[in-house]
Amino acid sequence: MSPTAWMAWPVILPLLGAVLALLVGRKGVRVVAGVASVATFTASAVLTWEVATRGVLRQAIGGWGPPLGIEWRADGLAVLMLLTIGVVGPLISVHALDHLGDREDREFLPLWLFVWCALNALVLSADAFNLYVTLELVTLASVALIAVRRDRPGLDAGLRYLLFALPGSLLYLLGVALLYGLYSALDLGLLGQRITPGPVAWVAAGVMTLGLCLKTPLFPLHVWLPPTYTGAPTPVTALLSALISKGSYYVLLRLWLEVFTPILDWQVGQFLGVLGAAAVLWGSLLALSQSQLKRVVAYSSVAQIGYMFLLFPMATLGARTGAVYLVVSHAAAKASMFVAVGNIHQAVGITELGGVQGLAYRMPFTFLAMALGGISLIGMPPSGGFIAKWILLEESIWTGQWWWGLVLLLGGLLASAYVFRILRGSFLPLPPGVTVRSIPLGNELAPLALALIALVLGLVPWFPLELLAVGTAR
Amino acid sequence: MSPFEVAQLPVIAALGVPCVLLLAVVVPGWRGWAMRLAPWAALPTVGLALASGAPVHWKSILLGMRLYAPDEVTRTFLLFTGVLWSLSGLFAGGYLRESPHRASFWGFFLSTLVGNVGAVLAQDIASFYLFFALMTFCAYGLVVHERTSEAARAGRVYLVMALLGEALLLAAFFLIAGTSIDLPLREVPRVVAESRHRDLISVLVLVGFGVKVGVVPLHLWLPLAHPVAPTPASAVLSGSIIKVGVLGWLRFLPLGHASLGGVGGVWATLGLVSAFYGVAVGLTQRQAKSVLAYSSVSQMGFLTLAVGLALGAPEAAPALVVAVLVYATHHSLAKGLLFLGAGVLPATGRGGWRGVVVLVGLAWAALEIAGAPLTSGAWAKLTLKSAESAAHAAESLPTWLSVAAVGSTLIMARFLVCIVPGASKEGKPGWGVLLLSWLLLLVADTVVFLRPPVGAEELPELVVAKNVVSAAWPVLLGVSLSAVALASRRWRAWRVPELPPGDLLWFVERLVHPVWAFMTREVDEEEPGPEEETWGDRLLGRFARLRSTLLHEADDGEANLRQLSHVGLALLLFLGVFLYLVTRPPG
Amino acid sequence: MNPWAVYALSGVAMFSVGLVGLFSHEHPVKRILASNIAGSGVLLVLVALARREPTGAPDPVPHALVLTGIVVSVSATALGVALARRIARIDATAKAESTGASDPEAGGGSA
Amino acid sequence: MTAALLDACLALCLPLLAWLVLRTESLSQSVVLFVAMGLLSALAWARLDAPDISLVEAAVGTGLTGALLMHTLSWTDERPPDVAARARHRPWAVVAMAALTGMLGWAVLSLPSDDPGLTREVDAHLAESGVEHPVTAVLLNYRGYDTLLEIAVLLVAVLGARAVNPRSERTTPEPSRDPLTGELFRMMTPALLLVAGYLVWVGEHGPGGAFQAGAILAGGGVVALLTTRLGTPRMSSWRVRWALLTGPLLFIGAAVAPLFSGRALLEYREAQAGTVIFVVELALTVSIAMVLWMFFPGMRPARAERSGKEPS
Amino acid sequence: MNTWLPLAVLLSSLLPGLVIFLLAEEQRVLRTTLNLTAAGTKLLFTAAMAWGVFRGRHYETRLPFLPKADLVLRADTFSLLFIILSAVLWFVTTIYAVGYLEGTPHRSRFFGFFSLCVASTMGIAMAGNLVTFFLFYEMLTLSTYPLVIHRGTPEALRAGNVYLRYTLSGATLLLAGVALLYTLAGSVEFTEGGALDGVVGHSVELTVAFALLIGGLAVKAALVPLHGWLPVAMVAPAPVSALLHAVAVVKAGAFGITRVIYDVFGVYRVHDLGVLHPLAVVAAVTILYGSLRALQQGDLKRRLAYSTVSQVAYIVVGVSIFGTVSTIGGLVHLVHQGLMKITLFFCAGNLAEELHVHRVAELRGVGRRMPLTMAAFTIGALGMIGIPPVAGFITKWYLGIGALEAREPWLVGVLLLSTLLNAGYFLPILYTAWFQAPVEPWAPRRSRRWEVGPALLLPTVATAVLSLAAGVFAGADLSPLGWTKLITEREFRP
Repeated sequence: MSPTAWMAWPVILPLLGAVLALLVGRKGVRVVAGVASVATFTASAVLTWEVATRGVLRQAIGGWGPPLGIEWRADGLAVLMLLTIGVVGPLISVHALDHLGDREDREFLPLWLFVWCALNALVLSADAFNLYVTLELVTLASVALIAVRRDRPGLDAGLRYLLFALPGSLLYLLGVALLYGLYSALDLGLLGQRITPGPVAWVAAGVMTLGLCLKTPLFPLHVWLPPTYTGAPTPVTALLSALISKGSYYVLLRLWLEVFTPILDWQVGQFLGVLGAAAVLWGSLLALSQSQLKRVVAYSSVAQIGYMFLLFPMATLGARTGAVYLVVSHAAAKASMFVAVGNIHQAVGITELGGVQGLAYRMPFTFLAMALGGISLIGMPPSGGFIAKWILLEESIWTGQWWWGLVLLLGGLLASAYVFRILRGSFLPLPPGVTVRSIPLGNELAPLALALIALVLGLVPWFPLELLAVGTAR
Repeated sequence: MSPFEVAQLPVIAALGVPCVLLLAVVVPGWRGWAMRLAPWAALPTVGLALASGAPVHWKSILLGMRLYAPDEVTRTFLLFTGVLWSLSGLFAGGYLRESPHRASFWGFFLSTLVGNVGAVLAQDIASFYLFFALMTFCAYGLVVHERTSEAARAGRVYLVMALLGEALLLAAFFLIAGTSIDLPLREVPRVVAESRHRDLISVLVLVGFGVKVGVVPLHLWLPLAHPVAPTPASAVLSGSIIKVGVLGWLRFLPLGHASLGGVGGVWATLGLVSAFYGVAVGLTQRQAKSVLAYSSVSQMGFLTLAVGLALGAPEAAPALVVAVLVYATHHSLAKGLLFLGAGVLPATGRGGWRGVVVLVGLAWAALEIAGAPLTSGAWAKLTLKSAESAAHAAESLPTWLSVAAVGSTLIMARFLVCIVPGASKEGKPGWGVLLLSWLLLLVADTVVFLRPPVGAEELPELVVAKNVVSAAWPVLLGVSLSAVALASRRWRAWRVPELPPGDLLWFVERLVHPVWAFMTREVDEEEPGPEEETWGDRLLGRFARLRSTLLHEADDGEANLRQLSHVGLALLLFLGVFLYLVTRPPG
Repeated sequence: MNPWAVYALSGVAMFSVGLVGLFSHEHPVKRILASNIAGSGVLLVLVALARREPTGAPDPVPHALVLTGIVVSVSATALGVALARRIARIDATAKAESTGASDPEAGGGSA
Repeated sequence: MTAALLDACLALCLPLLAWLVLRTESLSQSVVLFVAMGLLSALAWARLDAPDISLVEAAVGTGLTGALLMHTLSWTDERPPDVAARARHRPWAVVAMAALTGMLGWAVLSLPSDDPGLTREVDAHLAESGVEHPVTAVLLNYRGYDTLLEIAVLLVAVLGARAVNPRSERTTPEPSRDPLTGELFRMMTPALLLVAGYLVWVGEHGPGGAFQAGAILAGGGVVALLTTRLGTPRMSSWRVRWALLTGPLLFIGAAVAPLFSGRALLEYREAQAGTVIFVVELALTVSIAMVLWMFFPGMRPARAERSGKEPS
Repeated sequence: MNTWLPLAVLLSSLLPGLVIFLLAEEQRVLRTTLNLTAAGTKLLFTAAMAWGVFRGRHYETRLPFLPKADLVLRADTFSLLFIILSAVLWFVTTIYAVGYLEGTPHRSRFFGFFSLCVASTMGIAMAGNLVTFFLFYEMLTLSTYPLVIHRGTPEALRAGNVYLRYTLSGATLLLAGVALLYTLAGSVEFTEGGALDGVVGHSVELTVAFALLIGGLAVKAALVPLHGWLPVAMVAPAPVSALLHAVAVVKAGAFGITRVIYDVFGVYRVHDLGVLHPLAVVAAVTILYGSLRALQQGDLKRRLAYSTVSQVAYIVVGVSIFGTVSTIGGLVHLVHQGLMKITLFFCAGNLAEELHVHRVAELRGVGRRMPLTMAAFTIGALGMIGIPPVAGFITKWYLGIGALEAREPWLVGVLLLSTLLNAGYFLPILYTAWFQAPVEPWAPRRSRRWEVGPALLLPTVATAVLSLAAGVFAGADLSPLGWTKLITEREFRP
């Protein structure tokens, strides 16, 4: 098989896995899902190796050239996202198997495989409409996942998420329609070459950015995130915060850096930057004021997403590297935090902050996972978060927009406030009358593995950074 | 340089023996025999004084420790220090047989001895400061030995003044040392003479060591410390510890290298004032030991006078230095005799042959201090007068000295009046060792007078009639005056007002105490009191209130943001602002 | 104006109505309807673009996109409706239990 | 002239109708209006020479969705409309709509008016695509990958809808006592199957295809559900699963095959392109029919006496 | 040989730390042996490295990290000064901690974080560039926080809060400074005489960067406005306050300031920027403020804490005076203060552990009951006051002379005043301990020979002897003073 062929497997394998899992019915779901996961991960790894050695790979699906057919492009950024999804996703699903009942398993696994297929397709695709379809697939699968437990909060969360995500997608689709109308091309590369400032391009850019900001979600439009994350079962929340919300951010990043660059000038970037900064402050403030563990971590997601939007005012290669590195380390760190919260909920049954008391002795691995995850969220050195914060900080000073640096530093302080507010409790003795149900080791090791990824990202950053550099030669 | 040549052995022994004994006393196991050997700790110093050692230079100790230089000053000081310490040690052996804190006394006794001997031997600034500090702090242990409240107060005053003195000395040493870290003492006078801060250094050295010597405004601790300290301790304190101050002057002042007229003049007058002030206040004292203390203050006044003159007239400096050495030796041994005598008399009692011997000895020592002809006192005063005349000081100086001599006689008489009637007829058991050590000191005093390590050429002068007369009339006048005073006192018509020891101290204490109380105001509170409202805590309080209101605002903000219509509005605004910014011409 | 612009404008209008409707009604079914309307609005714009050239066959690509769009919006609507129905069922049974009516079987309850 | 009048009137009615759907208070009324709007939009597609779309819109967009909504209405109770809130919002809503239409309209109107788009490229490669009808060519060959993902979307939707509906809810339908519907269904079924078959076949070279046929079949299925003892297809029976999943499996197989012979994903050989597309389309029709049919949860549980209100 | 040794020194406390985390609470013997062997191996490695550096060999481990900044661990003479101090004191404190925490819960967690903390101190010492320094600087905060709140009581948590608030805002300042410098100068490797030769002009940015760096480091070095956390953190158990707040944490700040002044900016450039003098003034104010506040503290450990605040400022003052002699004074005080202060904290720990005595007023006559502990305390106290022969005198001597050499006579006044203040708050303690009779007789000794557990007493005496030896044998080559002279000779020639 030719190297470009390897680009197909990361998408096809999970799809095939999902379909077979549905087909096999009650008994063999776990086996099929396991095999599919391993296969997909190896496919992603091989593709990463191909891209790392050969550089950017492109494949025209169905053999048709860009204007007519859809084209796949795998550059450093895409492949790094593939790896992140391939590593963080399965770890969360391993945790989900023990966390959810066995009935839910039969529905969780196929849906997760669909999400995996959609995310891989989204990351690789370079076609505007195809991105719409992948976004929709991700959204619908997430809605189904959120409501998998059929309990009232889950259903509410699912419906709210659907009714907020749909307008986002429709706005995006309208943008695609306008672009097609003017340039009669759907491939991002072609669009990037043909784009010229004009009412159609501006409105299309505006509408698409708005749609994706609603789905990511950015600050003023973030209101659906906390209730949805709290209502959904914890492993699904982990998937949502770590990977699914990154999908729409990834599309926005591609659009801004490859398509709309000529028509978007300094002010618009600052506008998104200001909203990002507001998100950081607002998210951190609210995280501080919450009493429920899951809501604190949810609002911290709002804040972390704010950091990612600091990329747009700077829009340099360095800023892109920093933002993407933040995406990757945030995925690992946030997933470990949510999974750890799930463990606590399962073991102690308390959702308030008090649930953490005595954690350090009862469940040392979960505590360590939350600690390492928290440290990465704050951006303290031995963590991936620090590397991202460092690169963004340097970039902000280099481009002379030092105020984004201030936002980063202040955000770090606020983050440390709410992270240590959680961790502090774990040193207190166990509250009286609380019995700790023992949870399977697999459950405890999953968050630790995720947290260790965040740590390794902090200690050995040169490999991902080199990978990110592939394909930016343009 | 091999660790040590044979010639250096005595120097090492002089310091080493007391150190070893000190360690032995500290370790409970060896405490027994160590305390028995302790009195002989100072013998190696006497041996070193008589024989001669070789300079020692240990580069790796402290900042390059240098010990022993074969000059007059060191030899003289070693002699009288060694003699006084060993005999006081012997005396203490008997004196303290039954007192409870013997171990701690011997510990502090030996460590002060090490400090004293070390200070004399030290040949570089850092080592000198080391031994000087060691002596000062361990002498504190001797002063508060009795553990009474007066002892505590005396100790506190002594320590505070000593610390202030040492701070000034430290500043002086910094100025002297300059860039060369370990400067041998030999070059110090020359360096000081040539340095930019010559006058500042001289003043600092004069005042710094002045605290130890007891020059008038700085003497406040002396009359407090002597009465409370055990007798051998006060003997050593007055005899040799005070003399280290003088040693400091001789080592660090640019005597003979530069002439500081102004400073010298002031210091000389201060010396004279001390002489008279000591006598005046001494006469008002009731306790024998405080009288002796004030007598020391006045005697030291003479030395201060000599040093002041030496500063003023560099050409006369060598003669004055010799005079100072002679006077110091005389005063150390004579004052030792008086102090130990004050301790021996109650033990042996006034009656019997023992009483007579002690009384005669005390009278002889008193005469020596008063400067009676043919005594070491006369010899010391003679060398002083001849040196001062060489320094062509003010003509009226010799007369002043004679008047001061009268004062000395008066204060000696005062001492005898205090000590003799007080003692009981028959003494107390265990007087043997005390009497032996006192007699040995008497013998040593006369031997040193006859075979002086320095200033021997003045001896023949003593016999010259003119000098005998000039030495005799002040003593006679003093004796007659005291006889008259004694007689008049019998009719109780006239009582001498009693000044508390440490005279000016009560005034200084009024000043210092409130400041100290303010600075340590919260120490005594039982629990750490309300967390003191530092500006930091107020800030934190305000910060916490701000934080909670901010969080509530955020919650409300989030609640109304969550309303659907507001989200719709946000969408519309987002698009509107985006389009406005995009369509606006850049810049 | 030529016909396609009229339809495109009406598509845009439908989209606006749908979008604003989506954010001004609380009832889930109403909001699902609004999202459907917005969806068909966008699709109308797309199809109108295909017909800009008066003669000859219209541009097939937007047609294919619209076809996919319709299928996607139908699946979204179906999922939304299913969720809304389920929530309504739970509320109905909860209300029934709270008013004392014995409704043993209906209590689906959360698994 | 009349065509322009028709277009103008249609273009005006659609947004108005939409606004009406959302403004009416009662749900059932809005659903009915929604169905009407769907039909009108089908007419609009026809006017814009998009027969495929109008067919799908009519069958799926309006028919099935309308039925689904009607069905759901019977379950959800009328939530008391808070008229006050609605009143307060209305002026703002109108302003917002106007602003939004203005902004988007400004962009739409500045699009070039006679842009052929990709018509020429599609016609140029039509020969190699193995089908004559350009829309089917785009749908299943040029942008076949979109359709593959779209099938995944359908599967996810049905999985989500079924998962949310617990088995205990599904009821065993008892035959409706009304003879008319029974007879109607028995007459209609053969015609239905014929039309569906024709549509799949005609897709090769005319408007039609898997989606339209699937929708028709699903319509039949729903009628069967409402009228006869035929219960809703349950995922637990293997027959339903196989019917549902053969389409996607075949499509994936067809997509992956070229990979092993050095060609890109979904790159059929020119020769067999036509046949492959037809086979895949056939299987997809069955799957789509199953999916659309399974969206229906079946009758309301007869036994549960709903408190008070009889189903309207 | 010379590439893996620095890493070995670092890992010799990092790995055991991680292993100890996994040990169960009951495996006391295994944990203690692991601890001690780790401390022993570290001492060996440090000695080997010191010998190598003494011979002039060059040690450096370079790992790829960020595009413009590698992870560099380099052992030069100056870093070795801090490493030797930490290695020795860690060995001693481990013994002390094992004894002190006998029977208390969560010891595996304690010793785990304890080893991590020392590992980060080693990292700080050996950091070859600013980013590595910052990395370990932050790890130090992370590993010390759990130790401060080890007891889990509400006060401990409140102390932890204050500690975090200070250190994290300090770290933010430091990060800003480091980032600013990196954008100005490309990469900032610690090089003798300053690493900013490439940067011409930018004096405003450089001053801002300097202010940020020093602001960040001043928090850990507890300079006046930012010292609030130190007295509050005294609520931690004795070994924590001994090693961390007297040696590791506080010295990291001072060490950092020295690195910034000498190896990042270079003394000449800092002097030209004119920022050296304000720093000296702040340090001088800290010296006096620390001593004044110490006078008012009734609690023994809080008094020692404020004394630490003032003593560390000596280092900063020594380093920020433009001259070799004062630099020597500042650097040697890094070691001397460590030795003396750890002795004092050990004594405080012994008193608290054996007689449950916390306030100075309760110390009446304790000299009789615990003579060896109080003897050690006396040596430490005299050293703090600066009385020869204890080590403190050497520092004061060099600082005094250095101040005069650099024409800053006001500093001599500060030194003397602080000497008197030190005497003011240490001598009363000695007086009450030795010369006052206890109100009611002390509890009798538990074991005949030891006044307090041997594991507690021997380290105390050992550090006391060390601080005495550092003073007495200051002239020797291998003494701290000798090593500091070597440093100034090789690295800090202004």
